[in-house]
Amino acid sequence: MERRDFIKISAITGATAALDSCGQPDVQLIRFIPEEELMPGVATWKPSICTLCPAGCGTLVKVMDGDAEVIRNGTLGIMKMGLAKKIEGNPKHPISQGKLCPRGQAMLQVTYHPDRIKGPLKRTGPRGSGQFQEISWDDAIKELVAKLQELQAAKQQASLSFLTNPLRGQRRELIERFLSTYGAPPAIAFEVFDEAVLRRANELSFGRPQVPTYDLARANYVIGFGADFLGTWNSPVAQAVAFGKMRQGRPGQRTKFVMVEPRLSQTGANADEWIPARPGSEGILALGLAHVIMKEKLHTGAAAGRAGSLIEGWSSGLAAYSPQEIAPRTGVTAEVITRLARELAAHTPAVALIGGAPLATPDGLARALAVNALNALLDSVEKPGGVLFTPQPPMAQPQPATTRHPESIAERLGLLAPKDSRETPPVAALLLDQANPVFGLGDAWKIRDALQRIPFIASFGNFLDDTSVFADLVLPDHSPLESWVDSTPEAGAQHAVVSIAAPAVRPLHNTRAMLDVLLDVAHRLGGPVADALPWKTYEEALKTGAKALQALPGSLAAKDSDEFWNKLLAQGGWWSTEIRPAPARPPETRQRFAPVGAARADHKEDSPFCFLLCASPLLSDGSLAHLPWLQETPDPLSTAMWSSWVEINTKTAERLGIKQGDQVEVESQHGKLQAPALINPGIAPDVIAMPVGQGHTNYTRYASGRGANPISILAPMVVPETGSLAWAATRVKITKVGEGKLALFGAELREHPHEHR
Amino acid sequence: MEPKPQKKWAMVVDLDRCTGCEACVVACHAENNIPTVGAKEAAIGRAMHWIRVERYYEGEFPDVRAKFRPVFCQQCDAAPCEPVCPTYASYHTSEGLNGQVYNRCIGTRYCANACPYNVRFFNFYNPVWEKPLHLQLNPDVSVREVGVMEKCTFCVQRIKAAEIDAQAEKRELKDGEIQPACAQTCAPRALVFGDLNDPASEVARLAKSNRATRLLEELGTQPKVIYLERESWHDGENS
Amino acid sequence: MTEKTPNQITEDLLRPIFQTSWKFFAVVAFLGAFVVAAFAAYAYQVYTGIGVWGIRRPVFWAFDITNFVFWIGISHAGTLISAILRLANATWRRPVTRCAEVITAFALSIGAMFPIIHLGRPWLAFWLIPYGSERQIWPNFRSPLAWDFFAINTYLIGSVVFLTLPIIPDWALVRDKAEGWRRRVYTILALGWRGTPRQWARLESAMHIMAIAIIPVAVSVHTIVSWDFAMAPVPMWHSTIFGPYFVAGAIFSGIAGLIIAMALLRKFLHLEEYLQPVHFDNLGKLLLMMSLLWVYFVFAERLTAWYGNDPAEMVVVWATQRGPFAPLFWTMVVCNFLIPFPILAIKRLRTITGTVVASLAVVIGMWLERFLIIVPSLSHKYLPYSWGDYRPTWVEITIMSGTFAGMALLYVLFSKAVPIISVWELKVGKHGVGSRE
Amino acid sequence: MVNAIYGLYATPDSAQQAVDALLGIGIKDRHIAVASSEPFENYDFTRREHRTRMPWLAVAGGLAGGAVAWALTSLTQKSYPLITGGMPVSPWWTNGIIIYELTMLGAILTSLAALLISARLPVWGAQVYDRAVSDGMILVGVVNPPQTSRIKISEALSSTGASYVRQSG
Repeated sequence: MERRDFIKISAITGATAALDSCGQPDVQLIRFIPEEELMPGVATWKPSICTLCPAGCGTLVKVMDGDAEVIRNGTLGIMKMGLAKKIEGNPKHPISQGKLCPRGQAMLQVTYHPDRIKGPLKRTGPRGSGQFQEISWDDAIKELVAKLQELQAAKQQASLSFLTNPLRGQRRELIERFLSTYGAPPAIAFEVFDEAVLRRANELSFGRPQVPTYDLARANYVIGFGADFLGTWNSPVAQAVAFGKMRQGRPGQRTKFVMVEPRLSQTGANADEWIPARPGSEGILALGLAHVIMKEKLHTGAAAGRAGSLIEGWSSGLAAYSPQEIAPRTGVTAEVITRLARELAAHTPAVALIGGAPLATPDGLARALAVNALNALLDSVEKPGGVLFTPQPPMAQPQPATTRHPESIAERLGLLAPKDSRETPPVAALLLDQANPVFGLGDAWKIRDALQRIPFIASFGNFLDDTSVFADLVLPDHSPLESWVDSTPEAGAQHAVVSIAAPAVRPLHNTRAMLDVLLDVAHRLGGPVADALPWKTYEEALKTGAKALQALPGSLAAKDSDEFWNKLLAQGGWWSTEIRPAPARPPETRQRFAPVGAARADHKEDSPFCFLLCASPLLSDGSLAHLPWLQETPDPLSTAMWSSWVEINTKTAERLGIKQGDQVEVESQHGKLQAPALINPGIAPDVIAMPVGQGHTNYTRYASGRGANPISILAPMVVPETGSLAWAATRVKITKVGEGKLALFGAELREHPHEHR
Repeated sequence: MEPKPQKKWAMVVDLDRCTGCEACVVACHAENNIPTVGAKEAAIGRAMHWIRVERYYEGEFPDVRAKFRPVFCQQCDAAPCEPVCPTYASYHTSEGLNGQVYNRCIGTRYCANACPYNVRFFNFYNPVWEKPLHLQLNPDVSVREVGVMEKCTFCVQRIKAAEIDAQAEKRELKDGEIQPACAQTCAPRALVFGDLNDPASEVARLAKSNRATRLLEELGTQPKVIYLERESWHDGENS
Repeated sequence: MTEKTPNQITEDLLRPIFQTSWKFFAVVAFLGAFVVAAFAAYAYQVYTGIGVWGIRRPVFWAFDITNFVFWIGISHAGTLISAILRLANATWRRPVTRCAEVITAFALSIGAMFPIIHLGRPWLAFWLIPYGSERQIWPNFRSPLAWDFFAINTYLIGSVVFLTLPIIPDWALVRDKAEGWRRRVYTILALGWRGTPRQWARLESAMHIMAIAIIPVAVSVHTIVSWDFAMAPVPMWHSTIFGPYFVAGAIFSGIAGLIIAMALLRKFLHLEEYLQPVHFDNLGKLLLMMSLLWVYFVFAERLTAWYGNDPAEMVVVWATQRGPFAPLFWTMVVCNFLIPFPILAIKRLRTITGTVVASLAVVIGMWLERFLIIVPSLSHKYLPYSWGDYRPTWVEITIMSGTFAGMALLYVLFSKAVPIISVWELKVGKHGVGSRE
Repeated sequence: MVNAIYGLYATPDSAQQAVDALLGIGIKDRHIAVASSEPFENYDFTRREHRTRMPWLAVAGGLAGGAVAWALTSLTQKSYPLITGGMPVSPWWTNGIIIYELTMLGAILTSLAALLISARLPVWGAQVYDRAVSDGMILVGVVNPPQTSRIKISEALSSTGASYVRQSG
């Protein structure tokens, strides 16, 4: 052995021996030391925000120095820069409380994704061909400005449309200002699984147009109606933290959790009791429970007040909803209904959650109101262990006045005849910010054709997806880790939260923060737009907005605004336990609601199955299908990776002669798709379930052309009151078409398979 | 250095808290530079997940339940994987972990066969990170080449880091100071890590629970992962 | 047998060495092609990564180790048998011993290659060798693989010596018969053997000691191979029966291999006069006994598993007897018992053809047995969530076929260089160790 | 070719007579050379070679091999101590296996060595030999016969029925 090597080894091993110290004589060496045994590198943890879903978890980003290949003004070179290595929850943050969900953990790959757009692009090929050429930022912005000025000249500002994913906080403030001063209609926010119905219901019942926060940690009894609160629904991390406490957090006390849903979801799998009520009968069941409670006088205090009065026949004790009455309609026996009602009343504070599929049918609103009434009857509204509403600090804007639902998108895109008198000129220019309606709306909406008809489309997203591939101009945004981010969570915390974070790392590519670009454009346009947006940068705008917080009682004490600002950034945001929700003002309405049974919309005899979409716990609504980590992580229940599948009840499959892994065709009135069958003992015999997430036509090398998109065959239906996509109202038939290929990580369904053979 | 009891790292998994969300799985990939093998390889069973959440259905519709059980290297005291390795690639560290020295591994795959928990993973090809995904790699963890066996290390790099800090500050390690990536991100706190030899530690306390079991205990592998069985709700227990 | 004079014997047995027909080259070319293909496939595997095999989690061993155990098993015919027969002084052994011992030497070398072939990083195989290296680390002597290293090498060295010593006088014979380059070569090989009484005496006593030493070694080798499995807590592996079970199986397949080899030699080298029905008959009886022994072991193994009813083991039992592996399992039973038993038990059927048919069945059956011991257990290890399956790829199949071709090739080449039947021993056999009348 | 006189005999009996005759005319045992193409264990002219210590050598070699194995397995730790977290490194159970194998190897190799040495193999130098031996003839002769007795020797050889007698050197 070379003397030099020997010295090297003994040096390393010396250190190791020191580490291994206790009980081990120093002569004991580990040869060929694994690098884990070496000194760890130096890292700094920078506060940031997870922007992958509206929950707005506060994060810490582990940043370490490294060499990166970067292109700076045209030339490629190696650059020493801070690199994000790991993302963890920010322990101080009221929403994440130091934790993260799988999606948040994978956010790292958004920044370092090989198919990120590396600079501004101009379309060269035909629309949607994905053929672009790189151009300079200056040219790109000039082009956008020119287009906007052209519209101004033609007095057609109203024909500018801004399509984005849901906006909150300062980001939305700036965009809305830009649009209003420019003269364009407000931005259209689009997401597949939006919560408009729930907001509307809470507005009607409690006067709060807001997604609720559930105080699970202090509840003694929890009953969920389709609300996948441990998966992707609402504020999953905060809810999971609370779930841990409600299960084992309080010595000697363990909350019972009942889940009502036709397909055993990841959330349902954790329930103490699982009740596969008929799809759509959740509202009836809730009222059945209310009936028993009122009949047996199990409730304390006044009977639900306003929330109840919205329900038809409430005052008369819901006579129509006796257990015997509703048993056949819900598929739940009268005994069970009665027992549940008694348990609920006996274990207050008890809370009922509703979300997801039950709200995504044309009659969804009534179901939400029924559950609201039940909560009110249980006296758990805005009470510990019940339904709470996160106080909204000044920086958070009230919910947008504009509708934010598919119909309006359709209208704006000039597809359907306008529903109201407001005359909407056809869209002359469309600005896209991450929203992906081509993927998120059924083929029946003919979005692609609409996009083809729009003269000018500019996209800000940092990936080419099914929609932005239609853009003429691409002005790629930074990744969330590279840019200023802010969020004011609508739910998840019991007190007001404003998260603001500085860039954790320097930009890797030739990208620009979307809002900086917007400000730049505003200044170039001049006039009222420029006046309304005086700030040079988004950072500046945030800093100004944050001033409003300093006056309020909160988590930060500072003598001047700079100190306040620095403390705020160091902490990753501002939050206050002392801000109370504003007094609730429910709107007056004479309307009375009665939930109907299972969705019968467009029911045809040859479509015997209710088609249930489930948000993938990993790929969410499909917007995360481009991250390889999430693609390869097994789905919690099916354990499938990198693929789509169709879930069929065991008995049903036997009846149809379908075996695990067979390729099946799912056909609705509006289209058909194929995917391998997955036999699932935890799904109702008359329900076919499919995960949302795969089936992108164009979304990076990892997601493009993979699996099938169940949304594509949905009936073009909406919830009338809000216009949200009614994604749970489609019925389908299935037929076996041959051999399929499932990629499952888990082999057996059962822990003792031989007992089931 | 004054003599103190040997560390005995252990993990407690509370199955009544675990929601099966898979956050631990992704966190583990991020922390330990675990390669993604792609659709084709994953389909034939070569996906690498140092920690996996096993899902088992119970009963038939409508009385069906599903339960989750996170499984990762059990860091056995009497580990079947260790003695069978001809090159000491899998060895027992002084703190009771089942170490895996990648540089020593020649790929007999014997350890993986001997492991009753199937928690060892093999690099069938050289791992690939399409640029610039390689920038996300954690420099504290070595990247494994083709033909090498790998597995959960209890995030030994984090343990070492904490121990170094403690030594630098001339103090004892605090309970809960060390958190493997999986435990760190676990929202319902189903995963708790600590020193079993420290009677004051949370793991030591939880390990005494009447719900405590160990996986495949009957094989005599003496795992250092303690599972707290899921509870069932009985009326009146709370009032 | 019509009395042959010693010189006729010499002539017959040396003919293959002195006369070479085009057939020889044809056969060598044919077999060589497979061997080359196998090496090419292996090169591809080393270059690309062992992922080109079909192995996957949790089935990390499959064809590779199956072939390893199979070939080591085949190697148990030769040396072991001939050693036993030597000690028992069974005179009918004389024409048989050498072609048996050759099998051992070659099968063992082939089998011993697999632990290296199957490594994830074969270029580091030398780390198994115990020497104070710059890595400052010795092999782990607690690992059954380290035991393999010692056991196989001991058996290999022993067998080669055991095979070579009795060849020396025959090489001297060839030396004296040959001219030209052959004479020079064999002069060297013969080591200057003259056949003095002292040389003969020492040779005999050396062979005697070897015979005594090699038998326990042979037994230990396959016992240790079986411990590669028995030491691991895997359902149906972790069993005390494995040692004798494997040894019996090894001898079983070994004899079958020997019978096939002898039949081929008899046909192609025209040794009808020397390898006679009586030899096949005797070996046939031996094979019959081993077949019964094998059934006994399989029954004992299955019975204890079934009666003990350990859940993990029952899964494997059913997987083999009813489940996905059932076709292979029952084929094995047919090949190892239902075919050979009647053929070998009925004297009229125990002909040369009969024994060969039985042997072919046994070779197939025993290969399946090795496969069925390894794969079903690995694919059904305890936690059902992590069960898996296995499909071989063309790479594994090519490498495997290469080993069979390689065995045959080595055999052909050997019979070209060495009298495949020990001439002097045969002569001695003729007039009962030359006793004075 | 060394200086020698030898006769070639077709049968072991005549070879035996030849040897007896040579002894009869006072030729020293160690000067008589015999070579045959097969062993004749039951004849006096071979019997005197049968006593050997080879088995004991083999046993000794075995013990040596075992000792080496013991050293190898149990001294490794002391030479290169290794962290094994208190796990045993060289337990007797497993060492026994290796000791056993190397014991056997030792025995085999020593008896091989013993054979080669005691049988004086390999020899490349000249020695009394005749290719006729490979035709089944038995060679009986005298190495370096004293000039005085050459005649007597050849008579003794031919008289005992040698096919033919040759002088070499």
